[in-house]
Parts: sequence; structure tokens; C-alpha cells
Amino acid sequence: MGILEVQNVNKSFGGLKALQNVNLNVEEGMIHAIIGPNGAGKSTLLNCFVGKLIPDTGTVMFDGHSLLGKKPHEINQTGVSRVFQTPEIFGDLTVFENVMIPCFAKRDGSFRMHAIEKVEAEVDIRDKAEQMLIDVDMIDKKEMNANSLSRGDKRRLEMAMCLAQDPKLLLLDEPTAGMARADTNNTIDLLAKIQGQRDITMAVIEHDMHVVFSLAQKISVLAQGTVIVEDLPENIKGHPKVQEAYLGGAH
Amino acid sequence: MDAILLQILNGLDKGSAYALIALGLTLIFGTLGVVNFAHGALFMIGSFCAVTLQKILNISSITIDETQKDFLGNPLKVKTPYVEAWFGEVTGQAIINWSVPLAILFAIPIMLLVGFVMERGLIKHFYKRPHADQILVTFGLAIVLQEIIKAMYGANPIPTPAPDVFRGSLDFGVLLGFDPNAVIYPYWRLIYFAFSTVVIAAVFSFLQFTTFGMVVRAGMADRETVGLLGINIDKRFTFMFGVAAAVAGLAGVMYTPINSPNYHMGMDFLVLSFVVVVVGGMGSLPGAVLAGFMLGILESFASMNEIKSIIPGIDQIIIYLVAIVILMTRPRGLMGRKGVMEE
Amino acid sequence: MLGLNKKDSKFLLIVIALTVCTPILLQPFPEGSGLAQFNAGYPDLMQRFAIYGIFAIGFNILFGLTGYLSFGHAAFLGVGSYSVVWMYKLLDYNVIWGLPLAIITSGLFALAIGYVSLRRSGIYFSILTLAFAQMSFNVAYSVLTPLTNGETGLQVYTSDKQILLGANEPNSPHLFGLVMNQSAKLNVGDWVFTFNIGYYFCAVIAILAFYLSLRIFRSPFGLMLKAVKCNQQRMNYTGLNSRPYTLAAFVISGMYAGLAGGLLASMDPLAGAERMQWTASGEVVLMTILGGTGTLMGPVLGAGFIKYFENIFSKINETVLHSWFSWLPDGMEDAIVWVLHFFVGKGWHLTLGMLFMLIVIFLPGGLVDGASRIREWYKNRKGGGAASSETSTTPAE
Amino acid sequence: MSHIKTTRRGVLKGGAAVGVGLATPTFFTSMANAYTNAPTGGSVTLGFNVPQTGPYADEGNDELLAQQLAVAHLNGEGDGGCLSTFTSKALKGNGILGNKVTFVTGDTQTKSDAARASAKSMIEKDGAIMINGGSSSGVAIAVQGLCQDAGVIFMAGLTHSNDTTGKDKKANGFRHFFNGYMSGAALAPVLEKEYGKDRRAYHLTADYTWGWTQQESIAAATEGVGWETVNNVLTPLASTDFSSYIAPVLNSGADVLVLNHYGGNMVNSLTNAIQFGLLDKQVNGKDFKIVVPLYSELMAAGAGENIKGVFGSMNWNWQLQDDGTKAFVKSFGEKYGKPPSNSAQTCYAQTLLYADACERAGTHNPCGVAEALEGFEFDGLGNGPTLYRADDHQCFKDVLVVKGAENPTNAYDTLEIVEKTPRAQVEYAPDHPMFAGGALGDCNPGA
Repeated sequence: MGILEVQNVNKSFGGLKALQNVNLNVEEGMIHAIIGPNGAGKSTLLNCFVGKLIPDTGTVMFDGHSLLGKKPHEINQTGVSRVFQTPEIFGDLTVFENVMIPCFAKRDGSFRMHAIEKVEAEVDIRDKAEQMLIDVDMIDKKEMNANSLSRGDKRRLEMAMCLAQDPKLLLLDEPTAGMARADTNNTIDLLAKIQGQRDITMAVIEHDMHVVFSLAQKISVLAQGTVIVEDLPENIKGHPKVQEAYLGGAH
Repeated sequence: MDAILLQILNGLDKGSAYALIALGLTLIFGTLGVVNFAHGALFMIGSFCAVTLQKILNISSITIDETQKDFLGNPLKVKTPYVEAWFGEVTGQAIINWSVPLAILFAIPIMLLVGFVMERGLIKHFYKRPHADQILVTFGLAIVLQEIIKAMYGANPIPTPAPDVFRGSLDFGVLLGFDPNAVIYPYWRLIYFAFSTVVIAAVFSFLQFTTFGMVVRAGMADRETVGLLGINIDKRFTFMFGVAAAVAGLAGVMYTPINSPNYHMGMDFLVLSFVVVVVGGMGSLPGAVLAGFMLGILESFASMNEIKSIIPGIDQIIIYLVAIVILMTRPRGLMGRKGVMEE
Repeated sequence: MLGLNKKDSKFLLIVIALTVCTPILLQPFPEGSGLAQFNAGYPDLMQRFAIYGIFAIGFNILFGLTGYLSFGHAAFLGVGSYSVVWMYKLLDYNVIWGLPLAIITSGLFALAIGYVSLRRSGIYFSILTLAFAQMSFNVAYSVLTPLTNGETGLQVYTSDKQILLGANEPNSPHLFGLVMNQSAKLNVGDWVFTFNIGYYFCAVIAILAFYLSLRIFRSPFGLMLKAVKCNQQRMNYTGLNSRPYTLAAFVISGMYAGLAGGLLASMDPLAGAERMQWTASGEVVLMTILGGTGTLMGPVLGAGFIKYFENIFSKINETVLHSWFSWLPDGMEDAIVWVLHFFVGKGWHLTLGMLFMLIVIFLPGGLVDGASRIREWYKNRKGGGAASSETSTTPAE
Repeated sequence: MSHIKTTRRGVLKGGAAVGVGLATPTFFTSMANAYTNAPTGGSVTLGFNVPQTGPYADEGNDELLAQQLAVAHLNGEGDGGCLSTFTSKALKGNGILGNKVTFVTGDTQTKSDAARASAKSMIEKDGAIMINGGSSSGVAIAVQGLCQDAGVIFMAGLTHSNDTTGKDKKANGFRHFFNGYMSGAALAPVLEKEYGKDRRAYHLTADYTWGWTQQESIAAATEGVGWETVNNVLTPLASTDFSSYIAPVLNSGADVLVLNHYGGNMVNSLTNAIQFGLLDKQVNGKDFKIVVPLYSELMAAGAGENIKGVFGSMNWNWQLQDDGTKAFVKSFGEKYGKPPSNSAQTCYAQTLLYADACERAGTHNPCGVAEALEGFEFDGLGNGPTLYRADDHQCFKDVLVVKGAENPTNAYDTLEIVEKTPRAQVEYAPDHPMFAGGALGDCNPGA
């Protein structure tokens, strides 16, 4: 049984069919890559998982429960975290505060009126946040303003924020987009390390085939809004349908 | 029936004033993303262009008439406007009489200039600043402008009548088969309505059909991309600020015969024009115009006795009530674009 | 101290010291000197400093932390005032009944308005709050006159019941016999300092309000509010529901406003509808921005700044100007007075407007920004550049 | 617990009297003075609280000029103005009770809150012993209440609501201005004479306290002469455009429009009514007419030619020919180059009356002053024989019915006096239902 099961999902915007009968099965503990040419519907699909979009038809089951109709924060509370293509962080806060917020969300749920308690006194939260920063190797930047970080650091920070919640499923939207090769390799190592340590299921959207084939244990190929192949990495490389999709069909 | 017709006329007239003011505001709001609290002041300055012209035309030579006495019993100082002296009494008086329409010619260059100076000298530095700072600086500017006008002209309203030929009202009812006097409407208000429609149409066609307008519209949608194309969008935006100021100013000039202008009239319209723009939807010009007319008409209906007797005081709150209902049912107002001023 | 770290404790102690000494600090010029005009240490103005300070502190919890700009906070101010005066009319002049009621009613009012308005964000939210407040003002001025006494303002009449009124009870607002408008005076040479019971009552409450806001700023809840302002998208994808956080902030700041309104009526037993008008809502927005949005002390400074100009500059008339410059030759005296009279007395708005512009142009962070620049400049002058790097990373609060 | 009210000025000067000036701090908790801000050191401070910003700033400025003139006259400067015509001869031109008169000013902004704040500042900071001026009833009532609590005399300025000396009357407050009832009583007979008994009136009324009392008064008075009230429509205070209220008037069967508006509201509603050409129309076979119960010179200036032929009432007008008026207009006109408005005259007269009452009472104590003013009859200040009634502190005098001049010769004679309605005709019993409720209470000297 997969931890994330997507069945017959359709989504259209006006006349444009962005997703057509998408089926996807992400198995627990795996790194599952979703690849496909531009405009194939990868991000749309991801948005359907996190509550940003609601599919027109079809089901999205996570851990045995439907995600449809749930708000983003409710979905997150069931254990789904997302890393965005451009890092979404709390820019005006310090790195440390950025990581503390998901720790609070994990411990206290989606809302708690802790207005008189002190952030300073929350020892367990602080310890955990520090540990997360150590894990992503950013503890020296703890007090920096998040806006002043480099792009690579922002992405690592965002990763740390997602991991702080101990998610069951981590969704990554092009985690290495725009990165230099060295940074990309760092990210690959980081993701591999995390997966080794924590047994988190990951779904990764990625263009960079180097990343995909370094990490993925299973790959789905999306083209024109539908999954054309879902298979192990070694079977994908030479697959005719994949080549057709990437090289432009019948030519 | 005639009562309803009357209120529709009233609503269109009021609405055209609201739409005209809101149009200028939404140009600044939508094109430049600046919360301009000085927009009411621009409207007021437009009105005072008309007042100023009237004062200029009335600059007089003074002769002392020993036969008449002033209130202290001294010989009366008789004033003869130079315009009358130069052009003869009849022509001179006619020119003075037509000071409000003449003020339009006078107001357009002044308001464009005011707009340019304001944008280049002040607003330009606030594009990247938080909206809160924009509010503070434009509110400060609005206060300064209105205090300058107060120091020049006092706080009391100054009558600036329309030319004599436009006094009185048209009996609409007779044209439509009602009794005489059933549906009458003042000529000047009809002119105001027509004028507003023309100005609104002109602004729309300018944006729709000229290259300049196309670039500005593109810039409204995505400023950075247009900037990347090598087009100097800033210069065009400056010009649009001038246009917005001119539209507000013209609305002000033409409004003077309807209500005597005073220095704080801009503040009276400020809140209302923001409500109109937001109800219309941020970043939408047609939305602002539509909302202006809609609120004008609803406000007129709410002031009918038949409706007031059912809900007392409804005319006090109708605009705000409608604003709440619309914003609750349509998250971005009537025709708002996503992501404009939503943070 | 009191659950604050060392830096905050020191800060709070400074605020307390300043508040306690306000009657002395605001009275820097000796009586009878020409500059005595600029003294502000009289009860009414000091009370207003404290009360509008509370109003602005509360507003800042919403606007400064979450970034939601309410243009209708004056409605809560008005509701608070009406609550207190009604308690005078029904029970007696003891403010102990009215103030809690003011906080409760304004809180409920804020809950209702906030629940609806917070469904939208940005300018749409601002206009919704504005619409609610303007509706409140308009009906309070007209159709709700039986409840609000309309234009005249709600006040106590001799025919009112006042069922708790004792035989020897003071006939003006008091707290268990401590009459608000009583003062004691201290004469030191040519200086006179006024210590007013009402002011100290407001000051104690203002310090409590400030302390509470300090705690909120430093709490996880405060952190969440800052997160709302920074990035609501990330917040939602982090499993946090931003709506209850913003609503809680809205209600808290509404209660602050209600408390401020209640205190206004506690110092002066009359509640006018103008308190709810958009200009009053706009005023607290200006106070907050002027002082420094999101800083702890800024809004209080902004409130003091605006109220000072309103009450001190508006009273400088031409006669006063002439008395200042009478030592000049006549022609020059007249010329200077003629120029200055545009900026004071009936022209005080002009000065205020110009200062708004100058401050926002040259001090992007508001008055607090100015204060920290002065401090930095001073430090640099004294100790070289060493200290400056530290001050620039910690925002002045 | 007794009230202890002190002011710095009072203390300072009191302190000086017992030999302070030493560096030793002295601590006061109460004062030896018998009343608030008792003058010491040879001068007495009056507080002039008028609108200096907002729509009524010009009205306020006029009041301020008149008050400054009054101070000059009291101190024996200038031509003495009405001191020579005033029937009471207590004033000598040497200040009040030998104390030189000084004044402080404040800005009411025409808002109750701001007006009270500025009055308080004058009382608490500057040691003002009396507050004078204002241009709206809401402000007058708010400040009157404050002065009652603070223990100083309040002279009301321009306030026309019945409530000021009706349900909101206070022992420390006096009103020289006339009120809505008097406007009605003065206007109705003139309107009857001019327009006949058989008229149908349509009222537009500003939707707040003053508007209501004005409408109630004029409706009752005109109904008394046989007119019918067709409709009374309340208009929001914030209205700037009255077209939607005026448009239905012609169809209602009414042949007179009564505009119970003041200030900017009145300027706009009258202008709008003229735009609709109402005065050119005929209804029920009669010429349509407009009435504006309360006029002021500044409103007339704002409405311009639109006021031609429109009837209304005023407290006073500079064109009156009695000695008091002539003396005041001459004095004011020569100093400021324009004739005074009726609110200026009110504030001028009130300043003199206050000073005179102090002289006659021999004290600045508000209770003594109030007692001297109560039931005081005088002449020579421009309004003819005048009574300050003890029961409600309302002033009774002739009321002017005026109309917009058809052919004004200059900027100042746009209104012409139609009739001087004698005092007897506008008097009413203190317990008249329109003034019922409320009580003067006891005078409060503050200390």
C-alpha cells in the first residue's frame, strides 16, 4: 500500500486540461521522483496534494485519509510538508525563529493562544530547533535575518523548517533549481542523509536528471497532464514513451 | 415611477462624480501601487483652479465714489474688473460668467504639472516603501495642500456659479409624458454627467487604443517584464500620474457649480473614493467606474422617503453596507485582479 | 524580573520611570517665561498621552505584528467610552464598573467585526473595517441617539438613576473615592509641577498595558503574529491556521482601544460620537506609523507627538508670538510673526502635515528610528565604530 | 471627599503672595482660593475657545477678532466700543476689578472631544477663569458641562439648539444667542404675512440634535399660523450633495421648502435647491418658496446669489441702527476692515457682559458672577433691551427676520433686515415642553 495514493485526478482551468486521469502511488519510505517536460502539470499535481488546488474529480488519499477539501494547514498537520520552488520562508525573522515556528506547529497544533508564555522559556522547542539547524549545518547562521541568506541557504532553511515537523511525506518542488553544481551535490547528499536517518517518504519534482537518478527509488513521468510511465529508475532511461515525451512526440 | 426615474438620474449624476474621482485614484493605485491619500486634495485643487480663475478675472481697478457710502460711512470704493475695462462691459461680464468652463483649459496644464511634480518630487521615492509610509506621506501632503488653500482663500465655501445659460433645470418628465415638474433635472448636473462620461471614455480609449496606453496596461500587469523589454515604464507612469491628477482636477472644476468649494472638500471625498475603488476591485479601471455608478444609484435610492420609512437611517450607512456585502460575496470587489494590494 | 529578560526588564524600568516622572519632564520651562507655552505637564494632556498611548500600543499589536491595517479602530474607542458613561448613568461614578465593561463590550464588538473583516486581507480588509466603523459613527450620531445622545454626546444627567450612588460620593469619576480630577502641586522655585490622580491612574494602566504588550511581543503567540505578517503562505503550509491568530490579535487590540475609550470617559465623563469617526481611526494609524510600526515604544511616541501638536501648537496665537519677538525692531517683529502665524494657532495642521512628510521621508522607521540614529551617532562619537554594529542588528524597540 | 482643583498659575501667584520664590519646594494639596483660577497678581485670564480648523474656521476667526476687540476695550484701549453705549456703567476701561485682562485661545475643531480638551487646557494650564465662544450646539453643550464641573463661567457663543438652555442647561453656563424656538416664533408671523396662511411645507432636517430641535420649533410655529407640514426628511450630517433629497420635493405637493441645515450643509442644500430651479416653479398655484430658519453671514457668503429672497432669522445684524450696534460696527470695522458677523457680536457682548457682571458682583467668583447675570436687564450692546433670565440662563431680546437681498451693493449687505421681532413675541415659559427636562443645578465655584 502506498502512503500517498492518487486516483483518476482531473483538473482543468477554463478549457485547458492540466491533469487528466492522473494515477500515482507513492510507497512509504521511498524517494519518488516526478519528472516531465515543462507544462506537463507537475506543479499543478503538487498543489492538489497540499490543498492549494482542489481536483475536479478523483481522489487523493494520504495515509488512508482523503486530503480533498482540507485546508493547507490541516493537510500539513496530518504529516505532509512542502518545499517550494522559490523558498518560502519568514524573511523578516531570524533563522532560528524560522525553525522554531514549525516546532511550535508540531507541538501545539494549528492554533494555540500562548500569549503570556515566553519563547525563551520553551526549552524543548529551542533544543529541537537547534538540532535541526545543526542537521542542515546552519547553526552558525542562527541569529541572521532570513532575508539576508544566500539562495542555497534559504532552501536549506526551508528544508529544515519542513523537517522540524517530522513529516511523514515531504514534497519537494525542484529543490535544486537554479543551483550551482556544488550546491546541487550538497543538496543531494543532504536529502540522502535525511532519508537514511529518518525514514521519510519524499516526492520530488525535478528537472535535473543528475539529481533524479542519484536519489529516486521510483520515477513517474508526467506528460500533457497524465502519467505515462511509472517505474524504477533503471527502466525509465531507455523507455520509448519517455523519450517521445521529452523529444517532442511523433517527429 | 417618476420618483424612481428621478433617483436614477440623481444616481447617475452622483455616480459620475464618484466614478471620475475613483478613476484617477485607481490609475495611481493600480498603475503605481501607491496608496494616495492626497487624491482628495487633487480634486480640491482642481476646484480651486476654478476659484482662482474667477478671482483673477475679478481683479479690479478701484475708483472712489463719493456719492455712495460703505458700511463705515466712508466713501464707497467701486470696483471694476479689468476684464470689463478691456473687453467692454458685456463681453467682460460674459467672460467672468463663463469662468468655470474656462477654468477647464486653465486646470489641465496646472493639474498635469501638479501631478508630475508630486510624482517626481515625492511619490517616486515611495514606490518601494511600505504602504504604511505611503499613507503617512500622502496624508501629510494632503494636509499641507489643504492648509495652503485655507491660508489663501479661508475656510468658508466660495460660490462659483455656472454660466447663466446653464442655470435652471430641464423638464424631463414632459418629454416622457409625465406631468410638468414631475421629473426635472438641473442643466449643469446633466452637463456634469455628460462631461464625466466623455472623460471616462477618453481615458479608456487612451489606454486601450494607443501604444502608450498598451505599455502602461502591460506595466500594470507586470512591471518587471515590461521593464526588461527596455521600455522606460517609469516615465510613462509619471505621465499617468499627471493624467490621474488631471482627471481628479477636472472632476473638481466641474463640481464647483454643484457645491461651493471649500478647502476640506477633498477629505470629504477621500474616504468615499477609496471605498469606490476597493468595491470596484483593485487594479481594475472598469471596476472603479462601475462601482462609482452603482454606489451613486444605490445611495440615491436609499434616500427616498419610501425606503427611509422602512429602514430609518439607511441613507446614513448604505454605501458602507453595500461595500461590506460586495466584499463578502466577491473577495476582490466587483472586478479586482488577483494579488493587487492583498497583502 | 516579571518573566522578562534583562534587557526587557531594563526597558520596562525606564518606561516606568519616565511615566512616573512625566509631570516633571513635561514641565521644563519655568512659569511665566515665554517658553512656558511649550510646557505640557497639565493633567488633561498628560492623561491623553497615557490614554492614546494605550490605544496605539493596542493598535500596534494588530498592525505592527500581523500587518493587518485596520481603518476602523475608533469604533472600539467609542464603544468603550459609551460603556463607561452608561455605567455612570446606571450605577455611580466609580470607574471600577465601567472599565471592565468597556473592555468586554469592545472585545465582543471586535470579535464580530474581526470575524467578518478578516475573511479578506490587504486593502480589502482595511476598507471593511473602515465601513464598519463609519456605519457605527453614522448611526451613533443619528438614529441611535437614545443610546448615544447623538451630537451632544452621552453624559450624566441629574435625573439619571445612579442606583449605587452613596450620600457622600464624589460627583465626578473616581476610583473608590480617589477623584480623578484631583491634583497636588509642587512648587520648586519658578517651576510648578502638577501631580494628578487621574494621570497616575491612567499611567498605571498604561504601564500594565505596555507590560502586557511586551509579553505578547516576546511570546510564541507574538512570534506567530510576526509570521502572519512575513509569509502567510508558508505559515499555512507549516500547519498553522492564520485566521484565529489574526482574529485574536484583532480582538486584543480592540480591547486595548475599548480600554482607552473607557479611560477617556473616566477622565472626562462625556462620550461623543466623533470619537468613532474615520479621522479618529486614521489618527491612531498615523500615530503608529509616525512612531515606528512594529516597535514597542514607537506608537506611544507617535501618540504623544500628535497630541502635543494638537494641544500645544493650536494655542499659540498672534498675541503670544508678538510677546516672544517683542525685543525685535517693530518691522522685523511683524514680519516674523506674519510668517510664523501660518504654522501655529489656526495653522497648526500645516505644521503637523509638514512634520508627517519630513519624518517619513528622512526617518523611514519613524520617531524610534530617529532616536536610535541619535543614539548611534552619540555612541560613534564617543566610542568609535565598535558599538554601532551591535545596535544595527537589533531593531530598536 | 471635597473637590480640590488647582491650577499652576493660581498656585504660582498664590505662592508668590506668601513669599515663595525661595528655592524650598512647597507642596500644595489644596488651595486657599475660594474658587477655580482666582486671579492674582493683577491680571485675569479669559479663555476663547473657537473653531480654528475645520469647516467653521472662518466663523471662529470672526469670533476671535471680536473677543480680542472686547479685551482691548475692557483694558481701556481703542475707542472703547460699546462701553459708552452699555446701560450698565460698571466697566471703567481699567480691566476687570482692576485686573488687566489677558486671554488665551484654543481650537475646538468643532468636535466635542477636542473642544473639551482645549477648554481643559485653558483652565488647567493657563488659569482661564471663563470660557467664551464656539460655533455649534454639540460643542457648546459639551464645553458647558465641562465648565460646570471645573467651576468656571461658560458663555456659549453660537449655539442655536433649544437644548443648550433646555435639557442641557447648567448653572455656570449662559447663552447670549437665540434658539430654535425663537427662530420659529419670529419667522412664522412674517412668513404668514408674506406667503399666506395656506401653505404646505416640506422640511429637510440635518439628522442630529440641533436639526431636530430646529425642525420641531419651526414646524410648531408655522403650523400655528395654519401651515401644513407635508414631510420631514432627515439628511445625514456627512451629506455634501443634497440632490436626491431635493429632487422629490416638487412632487410632494409642498409649496415651501424649509432647510433646517447649518453651515456647509445649508450652503449645499440651498445651492442644490436653486439648481433644481425650485424658486422658479409654481405649485398649488403659488410661487414656490424656500426658508432657511437660521442664517449667518458666512453661510450667506458661501451660498452667494442663491440666497436672494430667501427668508431666515438672525441673532443680530450689523445693519441695525441702534447706538450699541453702531459703536461696535465702527470699532470692529475700523480695526479689521469688515463688518462683524452675528456670532462675533455675540462673543463680543458676552465678554463685556461677563466683565460687567464681575464688576457688579465685586468678585470673579463664578457664583457671584452668575448671580449678577441672572435676571440682569440691560441695553446698549446692539440687541435692544435684553434680559438674562434666571430660570434657564437664556437671553431674551429682539430677534431679526432677514432675507437675502435682491440687489446687494457690496459683499456685506447680502442680507437685509425684514423685521425686528420684539422680545415679547419670542418669549416662552421656562417649563415649555421643548425645553423640558434637565436642571440648572447649583453654581459650582470649583474650590
